[in-house]
Amino acid sequence: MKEISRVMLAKGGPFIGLILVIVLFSIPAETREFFLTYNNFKIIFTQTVIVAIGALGMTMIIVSGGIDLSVGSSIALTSVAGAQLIQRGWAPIPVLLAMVAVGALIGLLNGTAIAGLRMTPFIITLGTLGVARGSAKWMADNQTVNYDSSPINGWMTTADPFGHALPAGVWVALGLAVLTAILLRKTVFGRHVFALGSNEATARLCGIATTRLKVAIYTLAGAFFGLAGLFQLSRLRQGDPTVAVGLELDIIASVIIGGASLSGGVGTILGSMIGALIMAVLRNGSQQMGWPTYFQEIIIGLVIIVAVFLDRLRQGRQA
Amino acid sequence: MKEISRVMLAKGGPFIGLILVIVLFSIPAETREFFLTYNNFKIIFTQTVIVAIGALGMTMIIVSGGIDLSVGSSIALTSVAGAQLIQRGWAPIPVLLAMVAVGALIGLLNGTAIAGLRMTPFIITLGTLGVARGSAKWMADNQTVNYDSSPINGWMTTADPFGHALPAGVWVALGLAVLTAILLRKTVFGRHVFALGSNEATARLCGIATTRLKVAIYTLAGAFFGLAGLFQLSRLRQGDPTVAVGLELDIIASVIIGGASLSGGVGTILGSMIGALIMAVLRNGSQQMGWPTYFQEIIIGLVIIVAVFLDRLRQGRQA
Amino acid sequence: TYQIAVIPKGTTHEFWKSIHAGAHKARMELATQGIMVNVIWKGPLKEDDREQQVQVVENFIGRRVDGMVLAPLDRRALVGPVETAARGKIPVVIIDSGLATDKIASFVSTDNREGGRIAGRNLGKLLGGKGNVVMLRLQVGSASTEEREEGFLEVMKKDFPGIRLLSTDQHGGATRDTAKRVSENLLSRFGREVNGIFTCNESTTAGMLLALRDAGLAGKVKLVGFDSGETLNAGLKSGDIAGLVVQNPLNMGYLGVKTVVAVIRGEKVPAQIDTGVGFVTKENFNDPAMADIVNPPLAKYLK
Amino acid sequence: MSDVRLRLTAIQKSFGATRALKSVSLEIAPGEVHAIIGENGAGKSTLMKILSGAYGADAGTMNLSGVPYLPENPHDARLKGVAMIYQELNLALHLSAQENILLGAESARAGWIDRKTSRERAQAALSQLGHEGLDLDRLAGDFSIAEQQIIEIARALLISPQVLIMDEPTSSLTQADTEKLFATIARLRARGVSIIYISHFLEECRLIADRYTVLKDGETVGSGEMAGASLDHIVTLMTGREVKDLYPRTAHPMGAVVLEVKAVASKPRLRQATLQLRAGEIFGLGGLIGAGRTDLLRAIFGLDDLAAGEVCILGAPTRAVGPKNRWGQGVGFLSENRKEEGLMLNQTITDNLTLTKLGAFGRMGWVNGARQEAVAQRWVGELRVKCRDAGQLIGELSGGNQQKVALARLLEHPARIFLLDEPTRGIDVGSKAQIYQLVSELAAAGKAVVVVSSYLPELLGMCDTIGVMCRGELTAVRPRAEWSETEIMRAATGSAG
Ligand SMILES: Nc1ncnc2c1ncn2[C@@H]1O[C@H](COP(=O)(O)OP(=O)(O)OP(=O)(O)O)[C@@H](O)[C@H]1O
Ligand SMILES: Nc1ncnc2c1ncn2[C@@H]1O[C@H](COP(=O)(O)OP(=O)(O)OP(=O)(O)O)[C@@H](O)[C@H]1O
Ligand SMILES: [Mg+2]
Ligand SMILES: [Mg+2]
Repeated sequence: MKEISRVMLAKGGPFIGLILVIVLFSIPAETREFFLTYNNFKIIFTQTVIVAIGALGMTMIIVSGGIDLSVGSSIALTSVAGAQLIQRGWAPIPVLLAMVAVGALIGLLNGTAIAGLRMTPFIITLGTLGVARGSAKWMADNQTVNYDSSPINGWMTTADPFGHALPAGVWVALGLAVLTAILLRKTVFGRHVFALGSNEATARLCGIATTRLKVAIYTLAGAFFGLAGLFQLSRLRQGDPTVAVGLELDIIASVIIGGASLSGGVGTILGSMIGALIMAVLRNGSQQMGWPTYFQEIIIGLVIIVAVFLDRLRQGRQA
Repeated sequence: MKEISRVMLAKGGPFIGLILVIVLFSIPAETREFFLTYNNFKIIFTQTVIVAIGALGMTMIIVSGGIDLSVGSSIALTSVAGAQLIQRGWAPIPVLLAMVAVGALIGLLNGTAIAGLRMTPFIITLGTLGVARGSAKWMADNQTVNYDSSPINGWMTTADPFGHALPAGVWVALGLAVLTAILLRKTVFGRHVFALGSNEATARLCGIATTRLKVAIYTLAGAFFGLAGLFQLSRLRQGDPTVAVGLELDIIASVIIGGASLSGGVGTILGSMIGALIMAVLRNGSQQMGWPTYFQEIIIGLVIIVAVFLDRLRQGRQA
Repeated sequence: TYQIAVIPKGTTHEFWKSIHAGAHKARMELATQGIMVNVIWKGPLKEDDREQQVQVVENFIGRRVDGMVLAPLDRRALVGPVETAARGKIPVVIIDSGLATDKIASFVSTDNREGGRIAGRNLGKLLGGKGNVVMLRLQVGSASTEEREEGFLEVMKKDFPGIRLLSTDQHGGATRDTAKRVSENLLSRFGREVNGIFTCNESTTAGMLLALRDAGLAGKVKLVGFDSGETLNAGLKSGDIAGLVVQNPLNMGYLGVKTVVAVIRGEKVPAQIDTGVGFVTKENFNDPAMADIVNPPLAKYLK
Repeated sequence: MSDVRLRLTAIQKSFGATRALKSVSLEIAPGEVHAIIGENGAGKSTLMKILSGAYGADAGTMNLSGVPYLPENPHDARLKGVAMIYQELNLALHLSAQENILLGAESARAGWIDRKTSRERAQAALSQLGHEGLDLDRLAGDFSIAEQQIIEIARALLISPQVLIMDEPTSSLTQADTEKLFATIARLRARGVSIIYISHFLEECRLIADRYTVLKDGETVGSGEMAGASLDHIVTLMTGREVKDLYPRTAHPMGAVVLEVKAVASKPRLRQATLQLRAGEIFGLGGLIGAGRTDLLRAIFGLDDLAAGEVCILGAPTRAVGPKNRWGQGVGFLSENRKEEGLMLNQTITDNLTLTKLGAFGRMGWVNGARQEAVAQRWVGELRVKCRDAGQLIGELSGGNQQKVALARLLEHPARIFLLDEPTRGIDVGSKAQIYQLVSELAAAGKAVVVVSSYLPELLGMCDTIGVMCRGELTAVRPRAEWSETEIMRAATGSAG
């Protein structure tokens, strides 16, 4: 019972938020028939994939008490790298692995600088944000990287837009979400991530190798960001060095709306996924309603503040 | 003597950086004759004005241990508001005052939420970022706001482009920089800002009304952002709700390059101004050299990391 | 009622306002024929973000609109969603800027390459066949402006060997602010030697105009731009802009909607429709023939 | 002793200029409970942290069960059978009780946490403590301090240690929990576990310890069988020192009552305190760590909200609370925790020294830097603060010198009532006398002073009246003449009467 009420408190907020948002858009009869359809949700899920996969990595980082501002740039860089490999005739699976590796490499650099030089994650990743973005444009020679065709192009779309099949990307995101949730909940690694974010000194005294752990977290998260880059590539069918500018803020917002705390030690994968979905539903729904784009921006901004305010109330209760 | 060497350590870094960057671009004979001219520096100064004025407010915030991500949006919002007032026939000075007031109002909201609800500045201002940007687009009806003509248009340019006069905006930025430096160095308010950022618990214990102080800091900084919006308006001669996206990162980077620390209590106006200049010179110079834009991004990213690493070494030395 | 989505590249340029007006012109005209059309106007959230435009198109597929009129931000990035729409039997008419797929109902646009050529010929003539020229590009991947740029360069190289091209590889970016900064820095470098400038759309022209004025070069350097708008028209009248290649965006929006409705109703439409370009200068600015283009009656159609 | 589980020989440890341990030797047998006794700062915690692998020793050798023992880190020490309960609580508050108990020693197969085994092990550890009822799934942050302490102890027991170190485990436990803990200790002893037990509650030590060692200023000054030792003897070993000439006194007649504290209580530890302070009086507060002395000062100063009672300043109950108002009402406070709540480490001496009265260095919000600097220079000279000049950053000073600056800030402030929490912590003997002189002069000038100190000679040497706090209550307030060190110690450990 207590377990359940604890889960409700921790995840109920975002979940109720999601339901609320969906109900909101289902009320007007004129949009309901479009909005509340399997097909529309198929589109929403597909649009959530990139933010969701990014949020998997970001959840780990934020739970461990860190932050990563370089996600958008990492996605751009890996998508360019991937496009160039496809140009050279690489097969999909090697391209996938290479892109994940590139993302992990950026994460490794971030993690090493943060843990090794003991510098604040905010500033290191602000630097990486510029370096990775610039490198992406450099590699792409300041242009989009186009290739003839690749099976990767089909991973974010389905043959029949009104059929029932979901694109591969959605399944991958779902599968990874489950795996990451298990990783965080059920393994020693995950337990240590929470301990690190909750109380770094205690983690060290209890024998956790905090430096190595941080490097591992940023590297693993980087791998996720590389994968997000792959799906970005698949969506645009080109490597675009200017893509995903500011996406880090969307991703961070998803994680925060999902109940994680920027001071570390708190956060769930399920919450972050719901956070990402809330934002995608808000975007899709307000378009279906014919609301202007600025409405979405205002609402998402307010949702962030309110979500965190509720979070603070919750924490206040605990203390 | 010791004082001087301390100042050199604290501010020498950025200053040497600026000199280095200028020398770098002055070496190639082909660009030297264009780059190292009074007129080119006039352009650089003019291009620095908006970031510089933003950096004045941001320096106060960062010295006090906070952060503000909503600057770019605030600038867009105030520039739209200003353009609409001009449309209605307001005279320049009332427009100026109104824009500063709008900026201050956004700051007041940020400050109240941060201090009153005790929420982290990062998340509050991330929310405001969306809300202000959306509101700007809303007010502008998702279009640029054009007006016939206004004396404000002349504030960021001079009658004779090859004359020696500098645009009004440069003088205003310069004057405000001096005033803000004095405010931070010589007044009770300024010393309290440092105390707050250095150790909030100590500040409270020593009788500083920290809540009120925070609200004051964000409000004053907001007024600066409103003024930056005015000069943005003057430059574009139109209110553009999509302007200055991501400018907050440039501004934060300037302040950090200038020697401020995100953990608070450290930072100088002179340093931040030099930081802003370094970035403008990097942009201008690399364009003169015909370098691609990605080079600038990479270099600025590296400059941030290196600057902060040196900062950490300096702090490490103290401990 | 047919639900027709019209998706511009952005919403803040005046060029798109004309397209919007044109779409409504078509709606009104069709209504008189008893064909009811609902125009849904929606730009991407971030103006130069391909991913955002992809999402907008997808959401309209989800909404099952009857047809779409799209000005793609990128000739390839939008291929995916447009092909998806085609598979879902939603016709898409492409306007303004090309798309690298044959799954479209029709392509309604200016002949951009020809527009670039016109700009080149006129600038060459204005300079008397000699001098130094700078060309400012918009951004990578935008098909319409790239064709203009190519057309311009083609004419310059072929017909005007006496003209030297100082800089042709800088991108002004999507907003007036970025364009102005790049222009300033270019003028700081080349301001003393440049005689003529070509800019390839509204925002780069506006940015360059502001930079020229600030540098005291307005009127001295021949600026040939593309598109019209309040700021640009004023520049033309004051002599700061030598000439503008103008498209007919009103007509583009109009024909876009008309075409897509025709497709929905099972009529045959041509694969490519040219909406025409012209060249305005101070002299012919007040010609009645130009009036609809340089001063489109926006108010008449937009409420 | 023939059978030795753990032997420490001539252990030394310095932190920068501070010699925390000069030379400490210790021997403990299996199944022995060994009490380590000493004043605050004697080096007990440092010694134990060396034992548990949190610090490395500068010199000396350690032997565990006959083999050299050199733990690389706390994890390594736990693997070798040495577990420690730290003086400061060490919990990840966002994790559950079970997760905290198992932290760093999770039951896992190939990286996967084995829930069932984990639960059983955590449950077993708690059962040993007689707390099998504790909800394993609740977040650590939701427990009371006492329960959190139980969780920490359970974590230490988890690995079935050969040597178990407890650094003041009972400072936050209730009487009942303490008894349960003692039962556990008895059981562990019977199983042959060696227990090192640090506590300021001497009665406790006598109750459970077999042997004791007294540390003083980083050296072993005595050890022996607990059974034969008298408490007075141990207290003398701990504290005994000449005091006479260290405490210069200036005659200071007492005036009217300026501060009245009526049955005040506040969270977390202050249960009830009543006192009266007169102008010209120096009031000393004695007691052990966690006795609530700091809480009392914080409550008076308005830093914490009152749970009960009332504070009257100059005869009137005060409505306006909070530090800002207190400074305005002429009350000044020196925090015991200078790093977290006293100094701005990355600011200059001048800025630190003048923070409370910046407005006085100029008019209308301006700060006259020259006058500020002059005041700082004067104090730097007077208190012989070792520094380059008043513009040096505080963080670059030694701890004692930092403390001098914090104190100088208060002395410079034109206050009527001074609340000093451990004012001489970390200050060298020579300067101490000078500070006593200054405090005495304050009193002579009609100011009222409350001094919290854990250093008994200081209390006895400088105060007119002394109150002793014990577990959150101000129990005994008497004129100085009626106190002796042993008396205070007895009152503080709750063994008076
Ligand atoms: N990390 C540190 N850096 C500098 N000095 C330290 C550090 N830790 C302890 N010290 C100093 O070492 C000395 C011994 O400290 P220790 O904590 O061992 O005392 P203790 O006997 O445990 O006292 P208490 O009864 O208060 O727990 C003290 O003077 C203290 O100031
Ligand atoms: N069980 C505990 N858990 C956490 N912190 C504790 C505990 N016991 C004592 N402390 C810390 O010790 C400090 C002193 O506690 P308190 O103010 O109640 O007693 P005190 O008599 O002033 O002690 P001191 O001798 O240190 O001045 C507090 O700041 C508190 O943080
Ligand atoms: Mg200790
Ligand atoms: Mg205390």
